[in-house]
Amino acid sequence: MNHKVIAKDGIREFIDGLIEEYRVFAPVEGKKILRLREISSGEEACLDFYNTKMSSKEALFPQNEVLFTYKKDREAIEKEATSPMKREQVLFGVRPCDAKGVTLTDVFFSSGEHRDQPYLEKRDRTAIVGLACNRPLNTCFCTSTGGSPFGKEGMDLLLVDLGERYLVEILTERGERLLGAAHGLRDATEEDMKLAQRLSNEADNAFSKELPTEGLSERLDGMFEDPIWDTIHQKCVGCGICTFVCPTCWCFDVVDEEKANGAIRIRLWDTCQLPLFTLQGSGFNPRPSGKERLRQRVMHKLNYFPKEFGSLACVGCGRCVRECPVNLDIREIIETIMSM
Amino acid sequence: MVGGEDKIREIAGRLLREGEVDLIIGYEKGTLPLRSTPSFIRDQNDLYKLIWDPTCDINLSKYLHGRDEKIGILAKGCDARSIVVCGSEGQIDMGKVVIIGLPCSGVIDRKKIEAEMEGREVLEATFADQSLVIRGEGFEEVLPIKGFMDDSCLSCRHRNPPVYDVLVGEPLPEITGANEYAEVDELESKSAEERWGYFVEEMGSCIRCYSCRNVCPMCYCKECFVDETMPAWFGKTNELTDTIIYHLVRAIHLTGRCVDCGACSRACPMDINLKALTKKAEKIARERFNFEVGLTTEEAPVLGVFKEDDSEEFII
Amino acid sequence: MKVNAEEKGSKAKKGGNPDDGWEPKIIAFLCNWCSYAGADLAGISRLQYPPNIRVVRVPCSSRVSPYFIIKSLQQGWDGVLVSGCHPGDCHYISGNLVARRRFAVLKDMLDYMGIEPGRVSFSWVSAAEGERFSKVVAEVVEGVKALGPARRLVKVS
Amino acid sequence: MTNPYVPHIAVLRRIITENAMNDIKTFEVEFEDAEAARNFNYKPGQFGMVSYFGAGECPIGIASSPTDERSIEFTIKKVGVVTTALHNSMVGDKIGVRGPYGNGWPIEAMEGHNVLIVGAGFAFTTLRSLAKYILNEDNRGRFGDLTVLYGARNPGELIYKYDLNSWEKRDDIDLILTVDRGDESWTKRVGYVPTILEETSASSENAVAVICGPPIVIRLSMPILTKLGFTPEKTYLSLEMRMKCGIGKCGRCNVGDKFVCQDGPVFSQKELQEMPKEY
Repeated sequence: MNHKVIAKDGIREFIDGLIEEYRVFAPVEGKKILRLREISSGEEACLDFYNTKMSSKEALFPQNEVLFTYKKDREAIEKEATSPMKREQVLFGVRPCDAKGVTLTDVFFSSGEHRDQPYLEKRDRTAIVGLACNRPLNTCFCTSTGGSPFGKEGMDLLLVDLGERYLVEILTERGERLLGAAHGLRDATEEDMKLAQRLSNEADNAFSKELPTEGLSERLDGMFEDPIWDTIHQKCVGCGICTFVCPTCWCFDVVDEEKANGAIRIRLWDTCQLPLFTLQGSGFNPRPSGKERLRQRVMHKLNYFPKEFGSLACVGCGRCVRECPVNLDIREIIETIMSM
Repeated sequence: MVGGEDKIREIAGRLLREGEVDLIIGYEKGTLPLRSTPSFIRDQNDLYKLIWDPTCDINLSKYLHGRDEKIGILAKGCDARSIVVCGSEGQIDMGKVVIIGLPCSGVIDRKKIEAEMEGREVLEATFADQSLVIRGEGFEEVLPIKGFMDDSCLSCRHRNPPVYDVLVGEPLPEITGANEYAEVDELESKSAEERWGYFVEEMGSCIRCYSCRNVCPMCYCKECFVDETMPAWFGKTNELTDTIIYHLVRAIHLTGRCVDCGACSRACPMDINLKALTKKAEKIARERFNFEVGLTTEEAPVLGVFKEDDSEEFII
Repeated sequence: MKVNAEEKGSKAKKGGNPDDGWEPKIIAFLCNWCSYAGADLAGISRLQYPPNIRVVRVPCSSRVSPYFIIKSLQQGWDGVLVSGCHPGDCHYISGNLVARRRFAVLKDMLDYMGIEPGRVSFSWVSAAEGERFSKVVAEVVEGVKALGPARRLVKVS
Repeated sequence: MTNPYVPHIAVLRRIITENAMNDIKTFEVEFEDAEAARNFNYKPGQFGMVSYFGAGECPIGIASSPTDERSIEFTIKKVGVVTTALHNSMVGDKIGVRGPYGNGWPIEAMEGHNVLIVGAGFAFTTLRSLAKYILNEDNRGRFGDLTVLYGARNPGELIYKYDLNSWEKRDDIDLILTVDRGDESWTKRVGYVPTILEETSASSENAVAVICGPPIVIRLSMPILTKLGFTPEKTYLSLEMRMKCGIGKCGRCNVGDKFVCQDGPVFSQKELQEMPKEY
């Protein structure tokens, strides 16, 4: 029976138990922003929220990480790759859309001839404890991109808030190991399961409108030169918010920074929305204006990636819709494309 | 402020019909409650989209850069002043811009409303003269607009655009007696240690997304100083000092140019109080160089000229 | 603005405070026509002044951009001095007058952000003022020494 | 799993200044660690990521041919931060190299065919690698006639003059050199590469064309190649995009759904016709 139940006031204790053995990240209410942060006690975790401002990618694919450092004395240069994390980590309270975003990132970073070791090494040592969405936001559209508010992809455990207790679904063997740190677990009863199912149906029906994404990437195939791109991008000011808050944006830049006696090579988030992304040494830029750059963001997520990996590179979390300073809404773009 | 919409559509329609402009840049209803979005209108039957209410907070003059067609732009007091500054810096051809002036009684601050909602989601918001009706799942609240207005608007000195080609409706009485530098003064009264602590804490959550730079009409450099590589002055990561320096240097670049429209603070996804810096830049222009930003295209920018009797008390 | 490795190395190891023999390192941008010549005169006239400054000669005080000053603070210099010609003496007529506004804005902003006022100082020293140059340097070094090693805006990576 | 972003350390063995303007140099490097040297098996047309520690990393085409035993050469033009740092370095300095990356010129498709190589300006590096590979005695038999058309702005800008001189003396290569503007010592052709391409009109019969050069040369030469009968399947180009990782992960070098660093940089004209015009 892989469904357990834990009392709500037992969850802090469970987290504290995890903290002894793992580095635990959980949504933390900062000054004004809810973000996934490392916590040192169960109290700090906030488990009543819609979604974190930034996606859980922050914990796996940090905004900047040192790829390697090298020391330079007279003759020798020794370089030392950044040592892998010692303790395993647990991302606690991750929403299904973010967890699915993690699986898509895993697929990409492990594809091709060269695997991204810095990310994958962290990912192998990371367990994800998901938290189902009983109340999706008006801007969420995960059901339109193949996800669901009670989705399980990428998770080791799925918690469902049943009111004064959580239903805990064990999805992987690692998830089971995590439960070792929980006390007062009992098997889920028929009634628990029925309540969870009802909440799941309610959440599914909570979406005000379903986005038409059937055949979306095929339709985009012939649309590279379509005139809609000339008007769709007009209000975009070309900042990096939509890509930085997005759980499925993993493009990065690599820079060196000098240090006292050597230097470090850093990988940091980059965005296709800024001109520097493709500006060449000769001064030529294949994507000179906002039109090409917005087209790249839409085409990569809804056409290029699906063609190669079979699923949209958008999990419908709605962050880019909520955070865009000029309210450029990707749902509107999808509807425009589908109505062509 | 509410209800000017039909007048706006009529003026915009006339400008388009008579060929005085090829394009109208205004506001239309956003896809989210409490949001408006920029609207680019070229033909008559889209005019119905134009709206004007306290959600119209984006500074549209950003969209005038790099365009050489004749444009009619809806501009609040602060927006019009930023057009004037860009005009005086030769970035916008004033001859090609028709400013449709909007007397503005202030735009709302979404972050104040979100704080008031304490986590509840706003599903719908409508305006009824001086108040804002917010509806959500199982609740409805009526909020006074004045209580949730952007701080810049509470002490705005130019509710009527100082420069315009056509004004929509009657000018509003200007606000008097509000101390617009209240927050800056309060910060200045603190010790250097406390101020440093404040900025470290605020800037600590910056994710270097550059939305503050990209929504700002004053930021139009082809290559921003943070993007320079030869030499690479400052780091590109969101390491603390590099981030603080980015905001510090941007504020310096805004001295005598920032009209305090608040677009940067409203755009920041991490709710950083950028106005604490930009307002200081504006205060320096006013107090040290006695320069009121954005009133006429004739005056040269503050850091572009000098006077024999500039203050030099800081020089030892 | 290449600072060689030892220079930065020694700063990285600092952390001491005035009484345990810690000596501040101050970068001084001196305008070639007046302040640099003033410094030269101070040297020729055997005037003593603290050896904590490292001089960078610039054609004019207006050649010093805020980036130089902010980058210096970030790289761990304890103090920055920028010195140029008195208004009216500038070899380029108005270089120092343009710089004066720029420094005024920078100084106001740095003070506002919480950098201790004594860290960054500006002065006018003419070519004939060897005496005054040594006094200015002594005053700046004293001011920075009182503040202790630079901590704010220093990039420790 | 090793970190694919960490380069191997290589020592600069030889630095040759290639042009009069002194902004193009060929760097011969040798890996410090023998095992890294053994694993660096490359094809002509592939590129490596060259690092100058403290300045950064950039993608550079491998200019040497795999047949030159263990010497690996990169010809680098001084443009940005990393290339300037490399140009200021001396023999014996240590840099970082990782790779080889990219698909390289289609050697298999060329076997048993005549080969036309068209190069212009500084983009002759990987073409020289290809030419030296074909001219190597073990490989020469596998290919038909080899025609190399190479042009530059003026005689001083022609790179690999030492190779060009030795190729001129050989009878199994038809070397056509041209410059946009000659000078008093220049005796050979004068004219733009596309014009000379049309004049010399190499036969496309059982032939493969390979072209690399600045965008203007490509744009003007392609119609001529088509006119000469080189079909899109038989014409190959090497694209130049900004790159940071070289291994298809950083997301910036894509043209449509293809990553130039992994699926390219060499594409046939046929493939390019199906890709979006974003390069």
